[in-house]
Amino acid sequence: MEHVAQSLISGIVVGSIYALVALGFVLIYKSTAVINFAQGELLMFGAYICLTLVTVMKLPFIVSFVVTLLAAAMLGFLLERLFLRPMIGEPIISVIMLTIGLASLMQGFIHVIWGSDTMVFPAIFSQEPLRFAGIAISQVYVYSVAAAVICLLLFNLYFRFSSSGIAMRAVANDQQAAQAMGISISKIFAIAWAIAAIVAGIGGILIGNINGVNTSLSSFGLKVFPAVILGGLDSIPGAILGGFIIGILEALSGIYLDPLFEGGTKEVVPFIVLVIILMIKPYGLFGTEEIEKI
Amino acid sequence: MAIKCGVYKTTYEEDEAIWQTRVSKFWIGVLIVALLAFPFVFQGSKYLLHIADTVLISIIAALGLNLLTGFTGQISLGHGAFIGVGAYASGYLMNQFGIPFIGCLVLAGFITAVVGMIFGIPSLRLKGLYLAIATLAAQVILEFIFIRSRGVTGGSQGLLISPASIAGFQFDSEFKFYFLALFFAVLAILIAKNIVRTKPGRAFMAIRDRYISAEIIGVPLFQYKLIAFGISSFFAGVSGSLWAHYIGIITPEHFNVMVSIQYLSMIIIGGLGSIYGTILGTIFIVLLPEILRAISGPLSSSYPILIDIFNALREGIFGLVIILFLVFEPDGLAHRWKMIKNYWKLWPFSY
Amino acid sequence: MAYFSADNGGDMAADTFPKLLMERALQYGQKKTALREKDLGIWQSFSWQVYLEKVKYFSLGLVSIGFQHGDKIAVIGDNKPEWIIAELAAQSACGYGVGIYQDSILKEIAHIINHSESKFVIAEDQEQVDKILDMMDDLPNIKKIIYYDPKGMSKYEDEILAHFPDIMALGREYEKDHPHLFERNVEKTEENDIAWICTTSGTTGLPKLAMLTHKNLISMASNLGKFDPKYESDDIVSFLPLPWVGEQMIAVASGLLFGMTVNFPESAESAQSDLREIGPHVMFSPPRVWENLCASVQVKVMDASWLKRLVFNAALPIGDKWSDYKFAKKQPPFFFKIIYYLAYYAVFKALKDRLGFTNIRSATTGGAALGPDTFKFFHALGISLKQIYGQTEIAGISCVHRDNDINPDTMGEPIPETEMKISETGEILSRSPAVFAGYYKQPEETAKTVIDGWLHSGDAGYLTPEGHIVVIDRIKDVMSLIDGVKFSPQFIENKLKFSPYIKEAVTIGHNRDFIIAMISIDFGIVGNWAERHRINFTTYTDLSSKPEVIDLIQAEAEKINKGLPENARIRRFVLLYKELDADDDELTRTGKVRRHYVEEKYSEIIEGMYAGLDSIKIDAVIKFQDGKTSTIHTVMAVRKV
Amino acid sequence: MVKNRVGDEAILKGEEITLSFGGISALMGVNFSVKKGEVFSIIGPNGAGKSSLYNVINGFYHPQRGRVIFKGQEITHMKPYEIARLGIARSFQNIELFKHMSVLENMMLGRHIHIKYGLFSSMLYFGPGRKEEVIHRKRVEDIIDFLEIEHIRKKQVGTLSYGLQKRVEMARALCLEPEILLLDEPMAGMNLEETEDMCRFIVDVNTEWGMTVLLIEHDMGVVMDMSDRLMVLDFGESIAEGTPEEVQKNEKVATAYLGDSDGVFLGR
Repeated sequence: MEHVAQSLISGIVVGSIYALVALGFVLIYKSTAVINFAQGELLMFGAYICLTLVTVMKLPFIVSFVVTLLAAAMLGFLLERLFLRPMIGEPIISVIMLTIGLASLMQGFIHVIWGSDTMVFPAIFSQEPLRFAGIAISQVYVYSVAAAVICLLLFNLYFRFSSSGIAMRAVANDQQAAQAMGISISKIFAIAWAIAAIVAGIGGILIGNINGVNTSLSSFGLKVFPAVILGGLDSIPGAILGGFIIGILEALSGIYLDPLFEGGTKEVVPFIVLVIILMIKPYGLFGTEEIEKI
Repeated sequence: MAIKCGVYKTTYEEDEAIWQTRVSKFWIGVLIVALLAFPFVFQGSKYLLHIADTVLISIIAALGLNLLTGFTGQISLGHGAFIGVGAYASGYLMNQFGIPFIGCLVLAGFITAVVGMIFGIPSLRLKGLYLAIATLAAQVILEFIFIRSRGVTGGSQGLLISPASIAGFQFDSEFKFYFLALFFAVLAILIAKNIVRTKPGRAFMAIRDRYISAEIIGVPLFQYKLIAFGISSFFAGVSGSLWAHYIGIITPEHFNVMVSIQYLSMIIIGGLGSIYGTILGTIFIVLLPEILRAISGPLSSSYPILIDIFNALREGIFGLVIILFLVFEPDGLAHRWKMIKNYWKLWPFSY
Repeated sequence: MAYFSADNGGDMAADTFPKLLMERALQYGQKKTALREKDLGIWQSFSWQVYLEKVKYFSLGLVSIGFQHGDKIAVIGDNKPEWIIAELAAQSACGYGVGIYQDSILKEIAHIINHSESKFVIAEDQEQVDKILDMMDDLPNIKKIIYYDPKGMSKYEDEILAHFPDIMALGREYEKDHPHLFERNVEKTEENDIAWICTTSGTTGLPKLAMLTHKNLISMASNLGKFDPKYESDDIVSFLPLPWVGEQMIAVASGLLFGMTVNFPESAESAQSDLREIGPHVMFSPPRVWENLCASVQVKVMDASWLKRLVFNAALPIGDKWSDYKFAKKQPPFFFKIIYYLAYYAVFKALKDRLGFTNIRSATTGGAALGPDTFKFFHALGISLKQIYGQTEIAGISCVHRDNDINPDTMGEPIPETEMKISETGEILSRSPAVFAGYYKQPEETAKTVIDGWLHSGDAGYLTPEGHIVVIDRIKDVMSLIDGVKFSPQFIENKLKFSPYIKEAVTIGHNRDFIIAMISIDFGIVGNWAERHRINFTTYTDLSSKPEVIDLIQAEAEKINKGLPENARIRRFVLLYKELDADDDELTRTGKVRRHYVEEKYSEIIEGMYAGLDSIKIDAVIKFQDGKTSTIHTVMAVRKV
Repeated sequence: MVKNRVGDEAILKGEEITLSFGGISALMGVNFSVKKGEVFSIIGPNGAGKSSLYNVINGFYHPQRGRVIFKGQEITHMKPYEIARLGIARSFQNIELFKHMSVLENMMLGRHIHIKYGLFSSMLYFGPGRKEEVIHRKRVEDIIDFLEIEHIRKKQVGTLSYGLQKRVEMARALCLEPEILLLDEPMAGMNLEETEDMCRFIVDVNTEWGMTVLLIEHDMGVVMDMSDRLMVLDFGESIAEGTPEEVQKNEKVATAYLGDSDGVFLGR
């Protein structure tokens, strides 16, 4: 039983990181209608930058954290300006392909700079586990979930109250109307990419603290798909919920299904669930249905 | 502007012909002769022949993907896995039941078509990106099956498959296999071309461009989407079968998501909705890593420590090339070729 | 038959069109295509055998509904096989007929039908049938109106209407009771019978009907063929109005005589691209067609990318020089030949293909004089364009350029069996077997035109020492300024019209101090130019009054003036507020300017220009096609050149 | 005019059709009946539900209440492609052509329901496939000839002028050889000459081919001239149905359009 609870907890932790990455993903989709296959690479980038700042530059973690976020924002900004902007008006599939190309480019780039070995963060959080109702939880888990939840709350507030957040929601709802209101679409696009890179970066730092940093981190990019589809591609709360659900689902399948299938079901179960959900609700749990008009 | 002065059609058959002028027929003839001569000229180079074989086998699968994605507008991220289904099916049928190669090939096509159609069912309700992700799910699920169902696929150890043979003749070298692959590639090209210029092809494009009006003029959407998935997967299955018998041993990594992505890049770089572009795109994507290897090869042999870096660089450059292509040639090589042709066709005018 | 081309077997006795048709059908049968029509998207072909059968049954059908020897038909409609089938069918029944321009005004149509006493009208479609039905009260002779495009006709129940194939079906029935009637009828046709009537513009405004015999037309085609050979393997595209004598010369007479394949385009809109599909070997067109082609090339080059423009502009002078060598009958130096062939393969060959002239061997122009610059242009492309001179009254031709003797300033030399001389008054006279049988029911007009067998052309001209005819202008059109300087307005106008921006020009100056020009711009091309230069405009009138446009034309006029004698240059011009239009009687149906009418109509403007005004205010009434009118108020600027 | 053009039986009937989107009513209990062979117009101000009615007839929208009956068969809940096969074709207010295809390809798509060969002969392009392509091409060419669009048959639809696109759209609908043709503002945005051509085509389709025509059109002159009968829709309700003369005299119609800013609604 304790084993189950442990797994569930780590599922929630991973789920919170999925939720973060999914948030960035949905943000980009909502405001620019682009599916970003490089979301995992953005996460990996954040993890490596932060790691380098902490281990090589010997900066305090908090400082590294902030600098990483700045760097991630810059990167998101740059990617949008350099690569995505020229693709406006091209077919969806070309834009998807472009983000796949970006993923490949970043993979190669990161690989060249940092190599392929796994690196670990120095112990930043206390190794002493916390105990709740008899279940030991490592502190880094608690901080991760807390950080993730704080981020999600912050971004929620940002969208609700800040002017650029509101503008972003307006663009997501109706580009033309937003433009007519004097909102600069290209600025919103850039902000969306910057935020997406920031949240992915945070996710990367958190997961890096838990699992160490290597190039397989980019697989988180793939995992985000079941999460966002589950929630509905254009729903931020949906994405967050979807992230948690997928995290927990993975944990559960690890416990109950792996023994039956010689392991590895974690990878596939979320996708099976995804297909089932889509067959029942084609626009996910919270996605908006397009009304067809002629 | 129509083809050429002095070309007039007296029947509808002539008007619908693929090659309309004697000049274009002549060049097709030259091309066929060149393709047949190729392996004799480069008989000494197993490497070149291997690349040629890879291109020919890949063209078949890429055509299938373009029929589905480029012509029907249904994005698929699971094509690599469908190729795998064909490869495993063909290998299994031959190993277990001793079915002759041609039988395996055709059956592999049909089995893959059925699998493809099953995964195409969500297309009834899903559109655009949602569908794309559903096909990604197909990729992940099938990959899982490849690894886990060891009894059929040999799992990650791989499956040994005997070479293709027809009436006792073994296609067991790059040289011999070339002709087999060429035959099927040409057949696939002709079939694909015929499909797109007749009833089903028109229905596909109608669904891609405006599915609502397509349905209102009498095209049953679901039926045709399924047909598109079926045909596309059939092509993938045949390609997979050829690949399996060519390479001799297949493992799940041969059919992972990267393969799906490679096939997508072939049709995008070649030109969505263009048979001709599919061929160009396939050649390009197959050759690109080879060229990068040719460049990095000598360097890495002088600096062995850097091998790892060069590998990573290759991956990065692959991504960069795709990006540059999409930004500067978004309509693909076929479009560029058409522009060049038009330039001369209209010369010295511009319209 | 002396006038028979040797190529086609000199001893054959076919001296009328129906006999020629039978002979060709015997000769080629099903093996060779006689007519080709683009219909329903493809070129539907008829062999000579089928052609003959169609003519036969339509002819018998006509007879069965009352067509008698000497009866006439009137044909009005687009160029389609039925048009010439009807023509030959009437001839085969020992009758003849007249073609009517589709865009003729109703009064003209009624006049032609009544004056020719046509019993049957062959009308293409609903549009033409409606015209005739509307005038039925004024057309007492008509027995039947036969249409060949049935679209929209099912709701008509008038007994007088019949569908073309139904008449042919009647003919088939009629043959059962009257076997060999057709052959006997054809046997009865004689070379001096009237074959067809071509209309020519008359002085009173109503057209005159010129009667041409079989002998006229066949001898003309045969003699022209001696200078400008045609072969049975040749294709021609019939897209010019068949009532015009030129189209009768080539599409009907030469087609039958030489066994060429005649191709009919699908519709007027697609004529240009259909012509390109066929790629004819022989083409005869009025200057307007060649000028339009030339202008379209210039426009398209203007819109092409800079590299294409550069290459074209580099090649053109080489081509012009090549033409100069050719006109001067000099061998170009070897080195220049190489340069020309480079230019040819780089540009001209492609241009020929784009225009549809890849196969062209015989290219001729006639009906009016073609500007030397246009001439040069086509020779630069390697198209040996030749001038034909003649009148309807001499079956269209009396002289032509010979292949190695082309001089754009002359009309060439008389074809075989043709004599030409200059009268004491300077008028060009000609005599040949092709001189017509007279105007229908107008003997006094005939007597004025043909005197002692000599056809009086009404053109002023002279003979060069080489024996070429040079036409100055219509006798009544040659003008002199008040100081006695003679000038030909047509010459100046042709120069002006070579500019792609200028559609039509009228020059005036007879008994005046200097020459002025009224110019109408080409709306399409100038509009295009204006768009590219970001000049806003609404209507033709508005565009014509833009200072930038006037500047543009002024530059063109200045260029042209440099090529004119010092004392006969254009001194002033205005841009007209409307295009000259045949519907307003300003042009003839073949597109020639009706000078006197125009001079009268625009007298206010002309006087204003001579009075030295800087601008002239206009309040004019414009009539639209649908009969509505509107008044135009505009101010036209007068420019000095 | 050909006698007995209009039959007595109703070929298409609507009974109490009610349609709403998220609480907004587009159609409220609309009844109508179209006789075989007639030209039946539907008029009314923008937003009156005219196009929605078309969408219901061809199965794109399914009404919440009411029935659509075509030749005695209820088609209310059929799919659009099934209804197309039964013999109802339409054109759209906003052109719905396949812009990247040629006029010919668009029209061949209109033949889709009539082309019968299977996938196999399509792949190899031989035998029945090849023969049928030619047969249907011929049919398409007849319609091209009928609508006088020969010169654009191989042009990409997207490059054509608005008026020509409208004509091509009608051509594509005719390719279905429907029994009923629904035309949605076929003359919108056309100049005088194009409008006259289009009127002529509609009259010919109706008289020569005996096709029943439903017409939505704002040009009252055209509507009053061409229609055998018409129906007036106002805010989703049918307020009048009858011959042009009857409708012009109808008081309800007069009231509904009294405030009409055009003022010319019923004037010729």
